[in-house]
Amino acid sequence: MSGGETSWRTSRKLDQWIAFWSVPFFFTLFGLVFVPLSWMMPPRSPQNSTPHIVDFMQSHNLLIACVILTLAYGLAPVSNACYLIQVKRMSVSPAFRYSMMIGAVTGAIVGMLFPMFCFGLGAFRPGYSSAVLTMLYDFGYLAFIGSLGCFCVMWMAFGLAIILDENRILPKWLGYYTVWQYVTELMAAPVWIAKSGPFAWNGLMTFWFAMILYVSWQFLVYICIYRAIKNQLEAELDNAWADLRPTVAPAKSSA
Amino acid sequence: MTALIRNPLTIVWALLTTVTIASSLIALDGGASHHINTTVTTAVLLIAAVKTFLVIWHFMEVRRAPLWLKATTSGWVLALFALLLTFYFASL
Amino acid sequence: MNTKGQRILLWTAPPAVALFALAYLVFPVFSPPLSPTLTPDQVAAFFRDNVTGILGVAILCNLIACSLVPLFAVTAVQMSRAATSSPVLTYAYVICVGVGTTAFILADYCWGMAAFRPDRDPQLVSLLNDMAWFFFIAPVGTIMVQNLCFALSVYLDDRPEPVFPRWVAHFNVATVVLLAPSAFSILYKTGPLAWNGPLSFTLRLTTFAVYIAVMFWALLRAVRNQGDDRVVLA
Amino acid sequence: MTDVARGSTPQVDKPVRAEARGQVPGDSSMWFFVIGDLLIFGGYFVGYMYYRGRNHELFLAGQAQLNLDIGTVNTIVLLTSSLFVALGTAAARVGNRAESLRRFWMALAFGAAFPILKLFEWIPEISRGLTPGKDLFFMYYYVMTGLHLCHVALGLVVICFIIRNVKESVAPKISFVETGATYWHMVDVLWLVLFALLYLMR
Repeated sequence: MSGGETSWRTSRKLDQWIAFWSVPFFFTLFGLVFVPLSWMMPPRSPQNSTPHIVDFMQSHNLLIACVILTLAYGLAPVSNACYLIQVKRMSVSPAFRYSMMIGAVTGAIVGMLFPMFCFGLGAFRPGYSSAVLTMLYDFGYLAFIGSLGCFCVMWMAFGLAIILDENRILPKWLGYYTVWQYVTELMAAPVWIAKSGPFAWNGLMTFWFAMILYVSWQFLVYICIYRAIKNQLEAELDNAWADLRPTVAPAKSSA
Repeated sequence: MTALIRNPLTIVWALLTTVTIASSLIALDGGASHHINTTVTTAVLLIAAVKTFLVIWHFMEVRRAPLWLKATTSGWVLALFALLLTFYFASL
Repeated sequence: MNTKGQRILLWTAPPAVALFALAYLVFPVFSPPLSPTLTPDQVAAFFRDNVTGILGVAILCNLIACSLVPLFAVTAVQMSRAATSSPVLTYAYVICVGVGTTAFILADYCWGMAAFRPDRDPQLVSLLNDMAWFFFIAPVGTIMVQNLCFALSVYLDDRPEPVFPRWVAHFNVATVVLLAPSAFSILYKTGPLAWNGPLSFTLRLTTFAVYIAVMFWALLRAVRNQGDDRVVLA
Repeated sequence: MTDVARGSTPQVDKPVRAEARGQVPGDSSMWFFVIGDLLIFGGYFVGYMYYRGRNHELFLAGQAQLNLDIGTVNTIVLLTSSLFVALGTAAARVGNRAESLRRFWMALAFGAAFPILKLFEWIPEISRGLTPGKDLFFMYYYVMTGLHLCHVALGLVVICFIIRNVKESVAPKISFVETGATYWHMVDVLWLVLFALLYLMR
């Protein structure tokens, strides 16, 4: 399993490994729910005809996707927490961690739960008029792909923290790679204007380029965090003091 | 001040500026009526390629950089403008 | 380090719970819980007949929506005292609390919106009511992960005398199992899993109420024997 | 990315003169950023050319509305600013701090002129109703030049940091100055291509 040691169950970093290995599970589930199960992604065109939209919005799979996501979307904060603990080890002010944390909270709602429910609501009740269903369709896609600000602040804070960090917890080039995520968010802004062509929410410039950069970034960050957890010395762990002096417990402050 | 003028960088700059003005003039009279004009486009794109190469080579001091950096940057310039021209002519 | 601050925050929980109970009892939509099988016209009629009741509770819930956050904050602080290798569980816990509370507020907004102009097109009132129920009942994902993180921090606590007794962790895992079914309220309009059914509605709300009471008591005990050691969370 | 830094060269003991053959100017992870940015913008440029190929008339009509004069002046302004950055770096490298400072102030002045000219170009166009939503050409025009303007803004901040570094520390950190200069030249390179694609080609 993880960590390579035979006794991962007794590893001192068990909480980090559990949080770490929940991330691929969550992203694979995320991918399965969005692509093969409900065909929400790759995004359908904003130019679709109303009958096509109504037919898509009424499909039962959207409801199943909704259920799986409402059960599993709590893991997104766990994946964000994995980034936060590495930023905590960096020689940067806690302000970076807190802005990432707030970005994560906002992003989880406006970027994931709300759009998911827009699609779920469409499929929940057959009686809605096509106008309502088209509104939900637009709202769902625009919230998924058009939610920019919360992720801007997250990637900016994460990228800057990595670049400014002297402990070199994560490699510097990853910091610059994270800053590009910020650039792709800027690039996604036109989805709120264009309804077709390369700048629509399913367009080459706004969606596909950003997706290529995001997926590759996600793998690289994931590998770097694996190395960061692995290379962390046992003495540096928060529970290192626990076995040294069982009686008095001066927890290390790290304001 | 004279040191400035005889500095090789300034010569490169002067070349870049004149070429910029030249390409603007080409675009102006060649395509004033704003319809497809392949000669203007190829000329302008090639000039842009040369300008990009000059800036990378001299200003970014890639001239003195290790081989891999020279290869990457000039490779980018060549590949980009080759792609641009192929897409342009493919669409005519 | 005196724990007066934490104790004050903790004691804001009982009045908050009382207000939530009051809102629950007075809310017309909950007595009995609206059935998902109602047609848009019936829903619109219901909202027209109970505007004052719904708006009153919507405003009250809007005010007290985050009143339990201090309790969760103290939980996060006590969790950070547990000797785990990193604060990853505490950070995940805090983000989950943020997301869960926002979902509740969105539900309150939708009910308020539906009652604000009940003479709207019935389809829109019905849509707002559906959305409110979705945001109120369905998103258990964050509460489940929140409780799992808490349970993990208790299980993995290397302290000589752990911050929380282990039964609190077992209790949290139990709540996760009890809350899970209400996520399926999206799939059904009738039967136990529908949003007005016993599993999704009654079980979920009672579990949550019991969860708050037990956590309140466990936190009081943890804060009392916190003694003088400092907090790691910073 | 050819340059996955296995920990960039420590800035402390870097030889002062970058002329040593095979010496990467500035911090190597900055070169990772520059090359990556060039690749990303390269993708955007090729995307632009592809979509232009599908509708030449629309793009040509859009181009007719652009102000070529300000575009050309802006290109020359950016080139001049790039020149002064290069000269400033050369002066800093030989330790002539006063001269280097003067050149970087000139670079900042010319650099700051670019966004101002850009506003003089955009505001009349927008007031004439040429907004991003008008058609695909103007969407490309505003998004690409807008994204480039963000890079210019960041570049101006970087130049201010260089000026502070040269002014305050007795021995300015050469690799920092070079890193900033590399970034600014990249912004200039991107504009050169953008200028050709958006204003000049027919």
